[in-house]
Parts: sequence; C-alpha cells; structure tokens
Amino acid sequence: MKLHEYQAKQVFADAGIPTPAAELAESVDEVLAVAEEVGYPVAVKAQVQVGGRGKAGGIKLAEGEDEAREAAEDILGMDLKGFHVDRVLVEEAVDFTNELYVGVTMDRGEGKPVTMVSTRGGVNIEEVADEDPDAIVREHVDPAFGMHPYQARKAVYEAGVDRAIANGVASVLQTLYTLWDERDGSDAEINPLMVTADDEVIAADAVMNIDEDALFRRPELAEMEDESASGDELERKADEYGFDYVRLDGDVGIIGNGAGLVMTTLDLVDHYGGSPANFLDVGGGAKADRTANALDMVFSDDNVDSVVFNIFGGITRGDEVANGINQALEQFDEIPKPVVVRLAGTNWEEGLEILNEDLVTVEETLEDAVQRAVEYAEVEA
Amino acid sequence: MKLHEYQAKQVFADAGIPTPAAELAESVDEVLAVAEEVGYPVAVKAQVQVGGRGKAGGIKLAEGEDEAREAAEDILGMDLKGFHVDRVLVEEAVDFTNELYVGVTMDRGEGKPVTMVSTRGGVNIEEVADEDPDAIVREHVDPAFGMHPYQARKAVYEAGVDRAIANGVASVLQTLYTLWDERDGSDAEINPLMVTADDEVIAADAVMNIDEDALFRRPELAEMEDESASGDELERKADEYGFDYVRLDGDVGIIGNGAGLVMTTLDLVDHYGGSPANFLDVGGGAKADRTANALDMVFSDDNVDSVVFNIFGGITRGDEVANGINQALEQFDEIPKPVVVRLAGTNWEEGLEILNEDLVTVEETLEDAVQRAVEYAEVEA
Amino acid sequence: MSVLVDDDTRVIVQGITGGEGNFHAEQMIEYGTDVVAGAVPGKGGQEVHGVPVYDTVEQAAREEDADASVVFVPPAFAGDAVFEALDAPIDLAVAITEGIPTQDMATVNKRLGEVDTRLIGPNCPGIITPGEAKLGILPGNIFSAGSVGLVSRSGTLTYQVVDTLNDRGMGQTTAIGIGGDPIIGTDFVDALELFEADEDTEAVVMCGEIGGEDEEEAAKYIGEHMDTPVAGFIAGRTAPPGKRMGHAGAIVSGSGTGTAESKIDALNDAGVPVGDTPGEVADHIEDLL
Amino acid sequence: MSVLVDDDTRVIVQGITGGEGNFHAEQMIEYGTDVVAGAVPGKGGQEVHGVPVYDTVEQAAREEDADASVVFVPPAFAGDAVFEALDAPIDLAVAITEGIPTQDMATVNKRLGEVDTRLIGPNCPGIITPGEAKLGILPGNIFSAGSVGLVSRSGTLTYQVVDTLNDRGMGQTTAIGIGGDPIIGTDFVDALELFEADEDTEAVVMCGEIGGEDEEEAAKYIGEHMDTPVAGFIAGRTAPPGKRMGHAGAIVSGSGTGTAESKIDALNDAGVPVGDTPGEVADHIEDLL
Repeated sequence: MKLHEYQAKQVFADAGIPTPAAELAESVDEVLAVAEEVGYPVAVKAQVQVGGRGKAGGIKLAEGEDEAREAAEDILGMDLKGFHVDRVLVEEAVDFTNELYVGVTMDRGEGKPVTMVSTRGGVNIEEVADEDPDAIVREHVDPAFGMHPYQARKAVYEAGVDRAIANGVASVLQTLYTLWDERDGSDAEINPLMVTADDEVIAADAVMNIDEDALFRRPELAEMEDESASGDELERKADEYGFDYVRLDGDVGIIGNGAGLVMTTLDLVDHYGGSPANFLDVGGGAKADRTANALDMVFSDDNVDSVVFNIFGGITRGDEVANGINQALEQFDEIPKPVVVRLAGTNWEEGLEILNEDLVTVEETLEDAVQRAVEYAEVEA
Repeated sequence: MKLHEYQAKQVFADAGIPTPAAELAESVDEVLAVAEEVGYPVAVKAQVQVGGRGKAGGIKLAEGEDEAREAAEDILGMDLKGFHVDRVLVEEAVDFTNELYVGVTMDRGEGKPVTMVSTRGGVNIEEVADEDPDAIVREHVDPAFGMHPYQARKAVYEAGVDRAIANGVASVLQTLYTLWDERDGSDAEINPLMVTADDEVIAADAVMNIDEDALFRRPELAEMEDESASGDELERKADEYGFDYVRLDGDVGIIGNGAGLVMTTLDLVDHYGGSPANFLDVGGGAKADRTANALDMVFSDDNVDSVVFNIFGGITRGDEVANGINQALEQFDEIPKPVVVRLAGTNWEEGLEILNEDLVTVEETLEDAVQRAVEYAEVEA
Repeated sequence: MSVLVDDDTRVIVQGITGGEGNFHAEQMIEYGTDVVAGAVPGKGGQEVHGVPVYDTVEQAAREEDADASVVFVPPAFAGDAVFEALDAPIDLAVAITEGIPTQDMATVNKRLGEVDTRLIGPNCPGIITPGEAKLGILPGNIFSAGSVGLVSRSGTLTYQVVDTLNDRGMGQTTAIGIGGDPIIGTDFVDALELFEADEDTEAVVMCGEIGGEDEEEAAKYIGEHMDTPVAGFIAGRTAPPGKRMGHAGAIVSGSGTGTAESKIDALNDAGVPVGDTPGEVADHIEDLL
Repeated sequence: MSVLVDDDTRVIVQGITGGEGNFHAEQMIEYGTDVVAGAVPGKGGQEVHGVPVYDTVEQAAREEDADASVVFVPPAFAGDAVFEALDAPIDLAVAITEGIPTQDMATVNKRLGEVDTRLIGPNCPGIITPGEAKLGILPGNIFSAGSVGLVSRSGTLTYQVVDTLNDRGMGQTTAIGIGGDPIIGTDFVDALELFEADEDTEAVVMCGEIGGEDEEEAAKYIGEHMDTPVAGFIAGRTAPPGKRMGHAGAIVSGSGTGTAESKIDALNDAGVPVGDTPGEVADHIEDLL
C-alpha cells in the first residue's frame, strides 16, 4: 500500500524529519489561501500515486498569485496517467544548494533491510543505480539489532556527504529506518533530500509504501488507504473482490488459480499467437461465488474477446469451480464471450460431469485450452 | 535504582498488568479515606525499600475501619530496619486461590536476559531457588530478538501453570519483559502474582529496579528516585558526594581508589586483626576536593577510631591526593582520628613530599599501612 | 532415496486444531505421512485425528521424538510459530502460511543463520516424496514415485508440470515448493544441492518465475557444481515490468535483472534447457534421462 | 612473545578528540604503542598527537591497516562505538568506558558471538605488554617485562599486585584488566587460555573478586586444561553479602555461589594457591616459577 506524498510527509514530520511548510488543497481558492499562508514561491503538486508527476505536468512552481491560480486550474481536475487529480499539495518552495537521496527497502537477495544514501539526489535514482551503481552507498541492517547509529554515519561519510551536514543526514537516515521498521514499510525514500544554504536538510519529496501483509497491525496507516488509489476501474473492482488482478492490453481473458500457473497461462496465450487481456488469480480454495466474481470481472473488460479458465486443483476442488461457472453463466441469456475451461487435479472428473457444456468449451490439457481460446478471440475480433 | 512498590505498580499498571485498586496515604485519615474508596478488607503497606516488610510488621491487613486505623497508627512513623515510614500504600486485599512468581533479570553468567516463572509464588523465592531450583523455570531471551511470544508460553506451560490461566500469565511475563527491556531494568518481579477464583491474575507486589547507568535515558524513572531511599545518613551523604560507599560495623575507616583495591584493604584490615568500618571508593582521578570529602565522610562516622588512606595512582595522581589530604586536615585544630596514608603509583614521590607528616602517618607498603591503622584503632578503642 | 522427507519422518502439525491445519493433517495422514503430534498453545492434552496435541512445539518434539513440523498458523502469529519450530529444535520446518509480514520473515531469516533447522517456505505448498510422505497442502494423488526431482516457486504450476511428467511416465523422487515470498528459507540453490546429493534423482525440473535473482544464482550453481541434469521453466515471460503478479516476489525490479529473459539466458548459459511450455519441459527431461 | 598486543599492534583510538581519549592516546604513544589513527565522527581529517583522525572506524582500519581499537567514548555512546569496532572489523577492541548500560552490553555480547573480534572490557584499565604496547589507561611505568602473566577484574588492585611482583624482581609478559562489569567481552577463562598458549608466560596471577561465578569457571578450566601454574587472589573476603561494593559485578548473589569462600575453595581444589595478601600471592608465584 502506497501513501500519498502528503501522508508520507506527515508521517516523516511527526517522526522529526524536517519537511517544507505545506497544506492540502482541493480547490483553486484553497490553493491560493494556502499559498498565502506558506508564502511564495510555492510548488503545487498533484496528489496521485504515479511516478513522473513532474514531467507529466502534475507539479508546477508559482512565484505569485497569478501563477498559483494558473497552476491550480491546470492541475486540479486533470487526468494524470489515468488518475483524476482532485487534491494538490501546496508547499513552500525550498531554496537549496544540493540534493541528496536517502532510502530504506528490503533487499530480498540478502533477506535483510538495506539503507541507501547518495549525493546524486533529485533525479531518477533507478537510472543512477543502473548507470553508476557505486554512486549509491548501501548499508545493510541486521533486523534483529536494528540500525546502529554508527551505520548511519558510515553510510553518510562513505557516500561523500559534506561533513557540515553529515550529522543531519545520518539522523534523517536513522529516523527513516526506524519509521520503516516500526511501520512495516516496504520502501521509504526521500528524493530529493534538499540541503539549504545554511546547511539544513529538508525532505522535499516523500515515499512510504507499507507491506500489505502487515497492515493488520498498523491500523493508523491502514485507514490512510485510498479507495481511489488505483486509476483503473477494473483494478478497483478486483481489490473489492480480493483478487490478484493486473489489466493488460490483449483480448484473451485469463482466469486461473495460483500466480505461477496464471502467469504460465499468459505465457502460453502469447506462445500460441494470442494476446493476454489480464492476469487474474482467484487464489487457493476458490469457492463458487469467487468463480462467479472472476467471470464477472473478465466479462466487464470490453477488450476481452474470449476467456480461458484454467484450474489445477490442489486445495481448490474441481466440482466447486464447475458449480461456480455454471451459476455465473446460467444467469445470461447469451454468454457474453466464449469461455474455455480446463479442469485438472482434485475432483476434476466430478467437475467435468457438473459443467454445462452448452455454456462452455471443455479442453483436457492446458495447451489445448489456451489454443482454443486464442482461436475464439481471433474469430471474435 | 529501586522503585517503591507503589511506583513499580503504577509502571506495571500503565503497561496493562492488572494490579489491585490502591492509593498512597501519608496520614491515618488518608488511610481511612482510601480504605473506604477501595473497599474493605485492605492491606496497609509501608513504602520503604527493604525486604521482609511483612515479617517486620510493615504490612497489615484490615477488615474494617478500626483495624485500618490501628494498622495506620502502627505503621506510619515506625522505624523499619532503619527506614522511617512516612507513606503507606492502602490496597484492596485480593481473594486468591493460588500464588505464582514471575521475574526478569540479567543472567550475568550467560550475558543475556532471563525470564522466570514459578508456581511457588508468595514465598521467599531465593529460598525456593536454593532448595528446589527446578521449581523455577528459566527461559533465556536473546536480547537482539527480544522475547518471542512462544517463549512466554513455553515458560508458563513448563512451569506447570494451569491451562486456564496460562495465557494470562504468559501475557504478564511478556509485558514484564518488555517493561524491563524498554526501561533498562536490572530486575523486574511480581511475587506473588495472585490467581483469583475466576482465573484472573493480579500483581499483588511489584519490584522494578533500574540500571543506574541507564538512568540518563529514562528521565521519567530518574525523577522517581527517592532522596530518602537510603536509611543511613552517611550512605545518603556518599550518594551526594558520588562515592561508592558501604557502611560496616568495625572501627577502621578505609578510603581508597578502585573497588578491588579498597576491598583488598578491607580484607587486610581483617587479616591483621582489625575490623573495617566502611568501604569507600573515591574512584579514578580523584582530585583534592574529593579527597577532602572522603575524609569528611569517614570522620563523620562515630564508630571510626582510625583511618587508612590507600591510593595506588594510575589516573589518580599522588600529588593531588596529598594536597587534598593536607587541605582537609589543616582545617582541624586537632585531627579527629589518626590517619595513615599510603601512596603508590603515579607521582607517589611528589605526593609524599607534599604530605604534611605532622598531620598523618605515612607508610610505604599497603601491609604496613593497614597494620598501623589497626594498631591505632586498638589504642583509641 | 529421496530428499528431506520420507516414511521415517516424524511430523508435528502446528495449528492442527484450526481449519486448514485440521484438514491437511488428515490429508497428510491419509497419504501415509507419519504425523506424530499437533502443537497448539492451550490445546495440550486433546487428540485430533488420533494424534496427541501439545501446548508447545518443544514438548511435542521431545515427547514424540519428532523431526519435522508443518506450520498452519494465521499470518499474524506465523512468524512466532516458525521461531518456535526453529528453537524447538527440529530438523525441518515447513511454513505453508501465506501473507506473513516481510519484516517478520527477515528476523526469521536472521535466526536461520544461527540454527541447524531447515525451513521451507513460507507461502509454499510444501514438500512431497511420492508414496512416502507429504508435508503441506500438495494434492498427493497427482504425484507418482520416480527419478525426477522437482523444485518450484509456485504451487499449481508444480502440479501442472508434475501432471505433464506423469503423462510421460516420469515419476518424482521429491517435489519441493519453495514458495513465492520475497524472503524464504530454502532457495533454489539449497534445493538443487539436495537433489545433486541424492542418488535416486536422475534429473531435476526447476520452475522459476520473474522477479528476484534466485534463478540466476541457481544457474550459476548448476553451471559450476551440478552433475545431475536440470531442465528449467520460467513463468511470467509476458508479464509487463513493474506490475505485481500475485506473488510478492514476482516484481521485475531494476533493469535487466529479474526478467524472464535474464533468467532464461542465465540458465541456457549454464547448459540448462528451458521449455516454453510445460510439455517442452517434459521433452527436455525425457532427453536428459 | 606476549598475549594479544605487542609492538606490531596497530592501534586506533576511538574518541581521541575527547579529554580522556586525547590524554591517554598521548600516554600510549609515549609508552611506545603504535597508535596509527583516531576515529571520531565529524572530526575526520584532523590530526591529534600527529595521528590522523577518521570519521569512522572502518575507514581508519582500512586506511591505516589497524588491527586494534581502544574505546574512550562516553557511556551513552560507547555501546555503539564498540559495535562499530566489532563490525569494522578489527581483531581486538578494548573498551575503557565505565558505566555502559548493561542492556547495551547484552546486545554487544550477542554480536561478539557472531564476529571474530575479541573485546576486552568494558570498565577496564586495558591491556599492557610491558616495554612493547599498552592499550588503555594502565600506568605504563609500574610494569616491567618478565614471565608472569596477569589477569584481573580490578585496575588498582592489578597495580598493587604488579608492584609487589616487581619488588621481587618478577616482571610480566602481559597484564590484562578484564573489567568489573556484569557483562564483559573477555573473561578469566579466555585470558587463561591465551596465557596457557603463550610460551613466554611461565606463571599466571589471577586476581578475582566476589560476585558472579567467573572465578569458579576459571578454577574448573585451570584444573582441567592448564599446565602453566597459576596463583590466585580474591578481593572482598570481608564484604557482607548483598552489599554493593563499587563494581556492579561485586554483588554476592544467591547463597553459596559468588562468595570469596566458594571462589577460594574452587581455586584450591584446582590446585591453585590463593594468597591472603598481595605479598602472599608473590610468595606463591616465586614458589611456582
């Protein structure tokens, strides 16, 4: 789960990391009022969870009221990479002499947290990581001990941060780690961490993503979750249904159980010349209603021309899946898109007996099912 | 640093450990008012930091107002093992079916924290430890990980705690460990942890000692420190001066630098037939004023008949010590008790030159100095 | 012979009184697994499917001389349950639970470096030695005994591959689902080491996924240390970068690493043929045997 | 030969810009110790007593090829400073600081089990190989080179015993002040092992104190493993039970263990003569040599 910039900044500020004076605004008038309060120049920043907001026109600097009004009118209500902007952060523009990067994430290769410092802040840090990996100093943390203060200092000095601001940066990094650790962060980043002429540091941007699996024990963060976080209507629907779902741009709808098997089904669609419309994992032990919901999802996607429904039963039982498919399809006078079903594993024979073959096409193997769905899609398209 | 029972109970209660309803009282009227509030029967408990308060008459049960008044009159103002009782805790008397013991301390042999559970609570746990060590289940904690919940359960089940209350006891132990850990405890104990007829657990007593060396980062606990914590006037004075001081019952006053050397000086006094009046470590690098303070301490002890002043200089410099001794003694018309001085190590020769031998007796070796002081004490006695 | 588990393995089920634990304990017993105890705090003294339940894993391990434990405990408590298994101690812990907070697993991972217990999972289907024992939720009936070792990050994909192998008459020595989480106890290299050391395993199928660099490390290990032939499969070749596809591990991070392409290249460079379809994997194994 | 430090030891001083660190760095250099660097965050680039200062211990160790570090850092920050030395890494860390919170030392102690660095202290006078090097605050001039090893929990008591040995013409190979805190890095047994392995050490004086059971463990070790003769001294024989006598370690806890009597008995049982006075200890060593 991703926090908005304004939420992450609030969390950081509460922990003592300096952030610019700022306030949220939802109308042009509010933007002007806040700008007056924090003082010009200000930055007007769209609060949507996409990268590259600046390049896409979602961040504008305003020297005075006219520019602020213009920025507010441009940004509020705009469509930013599929997201509707209904809130902006109006923030004091910080005068800086230097921009740093600090971050914390889980290094899955090492199986332990890693903290990062770079003097190459203010830019796309992924590019820096690719082109000049040594420009980012990485200091791993033993999760049992937590981050020792000496580690923060070591990372900062190794990165070549000026001695005048080294303590300040080390302290921000230490606080960022503590936040990440105590709030079950997946990533916490400040880019840029601005350095002012009088050697203060200030978090000009803020990223804080939380481990979804740990939200149960972070109720204060869970309630920051934004229903409108996803720009895609179908992806929002998938959230409601509790499916792992990713929308793609092909025409073969795909439903299956288990991420690896669903990805394999996508790969096979591609292999046989088709194009996957989505990834949809109904999960383990899918009962009839989940099956019906999954079909509803895929049918709702206008791009979909055919559907392949691939279940390999382990915990999931073929008879239950078959019942769900029947129920979902029997409500239609006409089946919206052709559905190819392949059942294997637990109770697959019972499942095939139950399935209404007037409504679906049954194939015995994964390869045959995918090929059939690809054919159907070609016909429909 | 030791918390009073009422302070420890407050800390425990704030952390969610059940404690009996109780309030502090400083007069008979207050005792009666609190007793009325919490409801009879009540326990009236002297708030002084000595063990065995019950046996010494510092804890009394009162079924009604008459008994409460009597208990308050008996206990308030009493002298309990050298401590004047000016406060009592008036506490709801808990009806219990069983008494347990839970505790946390540092196992110095293992160099790690240890948690303890026993079903033999309500008695002198040190006796249980001596006579039936297996009756106390010990579960060590890795300080880097902290106490895992399973460890609390394991200790509780292994101790043979009834399954009906096991969760409650495990939860108290876990909380006690967390408190100990987060407050820099040296010891944290509940004895007894009472079990009621309806399977609730409640901390009927509470011990919480804090690592003195960590008080700097526990200001909320440091301010609970009680100036009157020590019953002995001289020991309070030593606290003020910042000396490690222990009053004993002999007649040879002892001053030295370094705990091991001072203990050795005590041992030698004993070895040569004398009897040490105190342990006084002036510490490393003792300057003139500390030296003078140390002499003041020992002279103030009426039991002292002679003094041996033994300094082996490392950081401590013999010339500074000599100056301090001269300054302290020159203010007297008559030296109150004979002082034997032995200087060795850093600048010992300069020290001997400075020392006013009209005021003190100088010996070259530790053995000679101690023997001379013992002789003086015999003459004076 | 087989890897890690066989019909001598004495198994504890942690969470045997819960829905999942109860159901799968029964399935494991039916399959022939020697389930000797359950462990559930507060439920000591009960019996489930004829198996005695203890309050702690340590007690269960001691009283029933167990050497493995399967963890069916809800995610909020699973980290603690795994620690309990590691410290019992026990030789093998298999954590089925999905959704354990990653930081909990990071501390478990630290502990794994200090103890001798091996962990499989979490978020995995478990391990099965066909005809002898299964620890986890794998459907026993689809496996058959034979000479192919199988290691996979995914559950149902494993079943698919096994099904294809069976169709060609190729049974399995042991199949290990290592799980799809960012931090897991046993990775591809660990599993491959076990198969390399196993005399009965004549070839190994390794089913990887996009994300992380475990498959690349495995390729390196195979190239440098393995005599037993390996065939590979990589799921997610059509996944767009940066999109989360179910498994937390399956995120393409950085550029050039963690992609299907980099994994397939690494495996090919190590002499490992990678199938485009489960059928092609079976073809490769047939060739290698 | 000697134990742990000699004139080849390249030493970092942590906290070299503070009062204590500055003073004792100078003393160490005057004694002939090869002090090669200081380490103080934010003070990198400075020079103190002709020695370059670095911001981190890791940098100092790397740039100056150091193998030991002496920690003169205030108690609130000393735990972190010791961790920094352990992780630098370095072969030997000597923590002089008194008053480090015990829980900080418990986590340091955990880390000590994971790294190869040896820690002496904290709350100790340090270590000296007479005529070669001293790391700590021991007054160099009172020591003299010879064949007696010395290990002690107490600083000034060490000086007293050394003084007595010198009077009899018995110099020291190395003297180690292990410190008086409840949790220390190097205990009696560790130090005795080092002396046992040192060819030049012909006898060892061990100065213990009441409290804890380190002396009892040492007695066991001596009885079972040592050929080099040992004489002992135990301070605190007249200390009343339960009274705190300066060193946090010097609390008589429990009954029957940790007392002077139990320690002296244990040592005598292991064949170690224990002197009643420092002079008697010197007598014993004279007999043993």
